[in-house]
Amino acid sequence: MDRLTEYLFPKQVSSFAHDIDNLFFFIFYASVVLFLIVVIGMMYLAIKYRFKKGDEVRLTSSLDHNTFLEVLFFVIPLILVTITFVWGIRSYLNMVIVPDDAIEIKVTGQSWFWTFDYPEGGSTLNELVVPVETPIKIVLSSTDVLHSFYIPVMRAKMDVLPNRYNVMWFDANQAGEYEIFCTEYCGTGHSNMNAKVIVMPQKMYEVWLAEAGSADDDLPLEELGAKLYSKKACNTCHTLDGTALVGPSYLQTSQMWGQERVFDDGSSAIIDENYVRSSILEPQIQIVAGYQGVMPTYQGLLNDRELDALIAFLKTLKEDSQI
Amino acid sequence: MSHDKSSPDFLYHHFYDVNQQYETSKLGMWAFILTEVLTFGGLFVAYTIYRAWNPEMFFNANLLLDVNKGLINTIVLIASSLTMALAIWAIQLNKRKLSLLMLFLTFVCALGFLGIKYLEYEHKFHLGQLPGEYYSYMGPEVVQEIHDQEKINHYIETNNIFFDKETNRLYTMNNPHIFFGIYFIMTGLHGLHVAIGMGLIAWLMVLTARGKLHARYYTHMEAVGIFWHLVDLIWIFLFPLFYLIG
Amino acid sequence: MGDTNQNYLTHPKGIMSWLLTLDHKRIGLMYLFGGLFFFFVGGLLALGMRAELAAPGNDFVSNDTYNSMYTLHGAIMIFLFIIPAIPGALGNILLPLMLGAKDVAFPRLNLFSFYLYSIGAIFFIYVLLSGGVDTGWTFYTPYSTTSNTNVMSTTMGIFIIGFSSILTGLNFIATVHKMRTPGLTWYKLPLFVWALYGTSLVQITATPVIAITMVLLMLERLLGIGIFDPAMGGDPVLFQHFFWFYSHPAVYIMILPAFGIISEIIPVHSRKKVWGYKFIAYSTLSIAFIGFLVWGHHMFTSGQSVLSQIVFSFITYFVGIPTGVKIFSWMLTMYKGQVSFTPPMLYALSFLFLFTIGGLTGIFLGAVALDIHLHDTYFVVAHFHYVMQGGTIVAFLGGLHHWWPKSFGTMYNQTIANIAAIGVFIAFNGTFFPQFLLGLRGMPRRYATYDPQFVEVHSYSTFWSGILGISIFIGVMNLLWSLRKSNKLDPGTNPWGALTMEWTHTSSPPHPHNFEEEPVLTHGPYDYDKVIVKPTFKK
Amino acid sequence: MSEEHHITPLKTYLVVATALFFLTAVTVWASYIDLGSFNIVLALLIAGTKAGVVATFFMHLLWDDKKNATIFVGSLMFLSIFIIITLTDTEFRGAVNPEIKDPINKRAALYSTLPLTDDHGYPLDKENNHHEGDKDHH
Ligand code: HEA
Ligand code: HEA
Ligand code: HEC
Ligand code: CUA
Ligand SMILES: [Cu+2]
Repeated sequence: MDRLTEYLFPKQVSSFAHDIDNLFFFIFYASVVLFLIVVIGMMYLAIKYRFKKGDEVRLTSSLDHNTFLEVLFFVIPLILVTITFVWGIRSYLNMVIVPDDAIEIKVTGQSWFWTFDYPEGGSTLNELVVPVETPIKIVLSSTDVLHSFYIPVMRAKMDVLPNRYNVMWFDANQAGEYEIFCTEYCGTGHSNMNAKVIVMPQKMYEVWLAEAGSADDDLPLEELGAKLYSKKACNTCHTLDGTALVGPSYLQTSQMWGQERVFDDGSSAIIDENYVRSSILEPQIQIVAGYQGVMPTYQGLLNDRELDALIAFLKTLKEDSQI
Repeated sequence: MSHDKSSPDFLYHHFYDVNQQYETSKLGMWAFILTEVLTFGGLFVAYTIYRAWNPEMFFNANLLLDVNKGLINTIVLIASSLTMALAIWAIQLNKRKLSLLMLFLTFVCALGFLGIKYLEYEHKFHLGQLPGEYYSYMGPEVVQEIHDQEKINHYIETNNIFFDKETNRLYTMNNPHIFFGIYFIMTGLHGLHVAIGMGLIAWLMVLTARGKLHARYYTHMEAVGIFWHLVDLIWIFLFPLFYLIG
Repeated sequence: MGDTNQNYLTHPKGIMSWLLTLDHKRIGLMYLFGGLFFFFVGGLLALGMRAELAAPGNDFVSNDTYNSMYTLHGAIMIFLFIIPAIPGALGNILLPLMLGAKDVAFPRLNLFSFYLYSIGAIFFIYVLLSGGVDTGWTFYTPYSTTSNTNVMSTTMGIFIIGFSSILTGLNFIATVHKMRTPGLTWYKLPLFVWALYGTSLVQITATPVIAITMVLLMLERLLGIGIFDPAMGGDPVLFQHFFWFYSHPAVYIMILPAFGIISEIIPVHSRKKVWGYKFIAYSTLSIAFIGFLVWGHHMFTSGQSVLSQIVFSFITYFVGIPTGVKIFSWMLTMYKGQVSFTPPMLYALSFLFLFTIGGLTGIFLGAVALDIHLHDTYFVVAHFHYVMQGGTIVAFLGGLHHWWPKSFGTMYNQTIANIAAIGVFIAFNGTFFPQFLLGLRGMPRRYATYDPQFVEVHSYSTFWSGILGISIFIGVMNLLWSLRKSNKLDPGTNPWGALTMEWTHTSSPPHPHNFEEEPVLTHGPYDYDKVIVKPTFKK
Repeated sequence: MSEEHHITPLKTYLVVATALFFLTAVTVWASYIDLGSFNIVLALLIAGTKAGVVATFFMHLLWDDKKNATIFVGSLMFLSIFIIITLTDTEFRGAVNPEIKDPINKRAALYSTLPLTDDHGYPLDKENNHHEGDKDHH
């Protein structure tokens, strides 16, 4: 990768990224030439034929066409766009035709986090783990509104539709941790709906698959909770510093521990372990007054230990323990 | 400018002569027809695509429409188109009374059309064959009407309809509410045009009765006529597309 | 030129004579001020957004406020300013004058259009004051069918403004066809008229589809008819087809009048016959037509069929060719002319510069493989600001400066105008050029908060957007300031020595009925090789 | 002014109306015979003919300025552009990746209270009634 590519683009991690950047540079250089013709031509003509002080207002030339030039206006762009078209379509077909041996991972978008389901049965939240140098087929769908799954380093993007599948694929050629963004507007948390793709060497990936998250087993509960707080996307809706986003701040929840929480139907409950647990598993049942019932259920996405960890973490929050 | 020489009172000041004014209005009217075609066009696109996706559902849902009412309406509308054309023909020959009569007949036909439409809608509302989430229709009346098991079986076989013994009802196809959604929007928008057309025709009747329209100046009638024929023209497509899916 | 005291501005008098006027020039002025007002509102929202984007977090407004701001910014700029403003303001004022007609074909309809526009605008103001709407100006389902913000009022507003736009288009088509003064044949029309004609064709063909789309969207919310909403069995991609079937051609509603303005400004201020008249005229029509075949290039990541992707990508490039012909023709018009660096000409030159960048980046986006990376990133944001703000708005400002003495009979301070023009040019590039970089690096659009890696470029862009706002403000204020009485020009003034009929056949500001005598065609609109009219600045 | 607008003879109108009634009868009749997919083609052909007749005679396009006919034909052309290009998407989705061809649930959530049927309206297994993807709506 030369300097300019590095400056303009994120890393090239997928097998087709290089080709796409080259397509960019082809159009780029052609455009620069066309642009310079227009701008330099314009400057030159404007200055050369400028109306100077003291000039006489006179009749000007009646020249208004030149067949040779006019033909050029058509032919040169035509040639350029033909090349662009052929190149663009070739690259594109490369991007849509999924290799047969690809590993299939199911991605579900939901306001405002991503769930990844692996063929072997595991599932992760906001963290896509893939092996390096293996084609990965991503099958996308959404549970609510449109999202769009975008991995800049892979130059890959696909809209995530409710009630429909969409497909994309990539083949990562460099291990590392990269950004995933949501690029279709999906509501308040749209700009926080990001995730990570972790590309691992084959060996590590196998180990990871085998353990599938059990590495956290020996963390103390509060620390695990703190980790889950961002890993399970609680942070897209709940802050730790008292400001309300889509959901109430945890700081507030923890400070109200043991006190009454009023719901939008006028009923109320005491904030305690059970309340928090049911808030996470069945959020639609009691909706805190002043908020909307948009919190998704985490039924099946958290095991018991993880639930306990989150509750334990929540209890540790105090005014001065801001993260 | 010198438009004060001997210009008739119906000539607007910014035109040179009556012919320019007439031709301009007509061109404007046709441009308007183009926008009408494309407005309905959007709905035709929706129709085409959903029909291509769910041919069976469209077929089955179509059976719930009343062909006879559709047919009568087609005839009524064609008749009204004829009377509208004749109204213009009459005014061109300066037969004001005849023209007025023809306009009146057109108006009556339009009213008849809407009346029949009302009966049709009424029936559908009653059954719950409504668009979108209000759709609550649980099966065609056939069940009540046909007690002959063999006939029911035949109906089921030919129409791909499933009969639930427990509830004694027939259930149709996937998403019929979309069919009814499109049906109601298209016929509703068309009905709205008929209603607007009636208003315009009433206005023409007033103008004609007052002697404002005559052989030398009947632009309004010509323009409304074009509009009215468009209404007919759209129905010509709606009728087979909704009622006669065969 | 006859009775110099009678002009359309002062005759007849009284507020009612304005509100009920059938005079196309007055209606044009009302559009102009309505449009400028909404430009101002949209611009303030933009500056607010830029302020929020100066730093990565939620420092200035919350996510929800930001989302409302960009939606209203986009919707107001597009539906209340740029689509109605140029045809509605400059088009209305100039079209009959350029045709030698006394008015547009249907003056009453014209006033009615303006009132429809105003009613639509009221809906928008209501939305603005009642907490906003957050779907983006594209209203993609199913978000727009479930969002609990003010989607209904906004779509209703757009629906009504759509009708206003249709009626204006229809009126202009009839006017161009039937109201030309005797002897004014198609090839003697000023190119601005050709451009308006092309625009009007697009307006009447495309706009009905947005109207019906908005109706379907409202019905989707009210009844759940299930055409667009997947929860009801509908297809969200179909909504996108409907939306873009209008909104892609709509970008040509925005740009064609600008092309027309540039085709007027450059020959006049270069005092030179326009290069390739017929090519420019026909390229307008072919752009208008091809524009109807490419809408799917906004849906390259939506999951439409591969066949559509290829077809749309293919046709997209072909818009570039007639556009290129225009660009080169404008450039060559200056050849062997006498180019004066007046404010309109500065705007026209910066148009050439900026629009070429904007248009060429459109070609990047038209390449499917590349658009998959760039779609919904700031690259797209930069592209469309280059064509809309750098193209249309800059041309519009140029046109305003060009026809200001005609419309109001006053001359602004040209030095200040030149400074503002240069300011707009520099600050515009400062604001939006960096956004190409952001997009290439993967910064998604419609983000209230963003990854800290983008902060430098964002804050740079914010800085320049402030200067841009100030420059535009100075430019517009300079114009408004010129309206003082003491600035009156002699009604016979032709400050640029232009040859089109609105300059040579009537006074500035024009007579209430446009021409005191029936205009007689003596020369073509660009006959600078046959006729000399000396620029005059009489007070 | 040349105020002579064309006045269509009464006979023309009557003939045209008769033709329209006749064609209506033909469409209805044709819909009762099974021609497979040709039914729709036939129906549209007849409707097209009727529309053509209305436009040329009732709407006076035949005698009008040809511009008006051009506008009308133009409107149909733009409409067919809209339909045809949209169909290149909807008809060919899934040609490369079959997953994207059909919706996941063919039925809207609205019907979750009604028994589920398959494509053809036959009941699905009673046990499967709580189909995973069927989201609760409203
Ligand atoms: C005034 C408005 C305007 C204009 C004129 C254009 C003009 C063009 N636009 Fe743009 N566009 C928008 C407004 C406009 N656009 C908006 C608002 C959006 C975003 C909407 C949203 O999502 O919110 C958008 C988005 C957009 C996209 C979708 C991007 C995405 O979301 O992923 C694409 C993709 O193809 C595109 C392409 C083009 C092309 C090819 C042109 C062409 O017409 C440009 C033609 C001009 C030139 C090419 C330059 C001059 C020519 C030469 C110098 C000759 C040489 C030329 C060649 C060799 C080709 N535009
Ligand atoms: C004509 C169209 C137009 C114009 C002119 C502008 C002008 C500007 N836009 Fe706009 N923009 C859009 C159309 C336009 N925009 C659209 C369609 C979108 C997409 C929305 C969406 O995603 O849904 C968008 C989105 C958009 C974004 C992306 C938001 C996001 O995706 O998160 C940004 C960010 O920088 C931005 C910035 C700006 C800025 C800084 C200006 C500046 O140039 C503004 C400067 C102007 C002023 C400050 C006003 C000055 C005017 C006066 C002073 C007039 C005075 C008059 C009187 C006193 C009567 N715009
Ligand atoms: C999509 C946004 C969203 C996400 C993601 C989210 N929540 Fe919530 N949460 C809300 C909203 C909105 C409320 C308030 C309404 C309600 O009670 O349902 C809420 C309420 C709560 C409450 C009750 C708080 C109180 O003060 O009464 C708890 C506890 C909670 N969430 C925990 C979590 C945990 C733990 C996670 C992550 C594992 C999480 N939430 C993820 C939106 C979200
Ligand atoms: Cu999900 Cu934006
Ligand atoms: Cu486009």
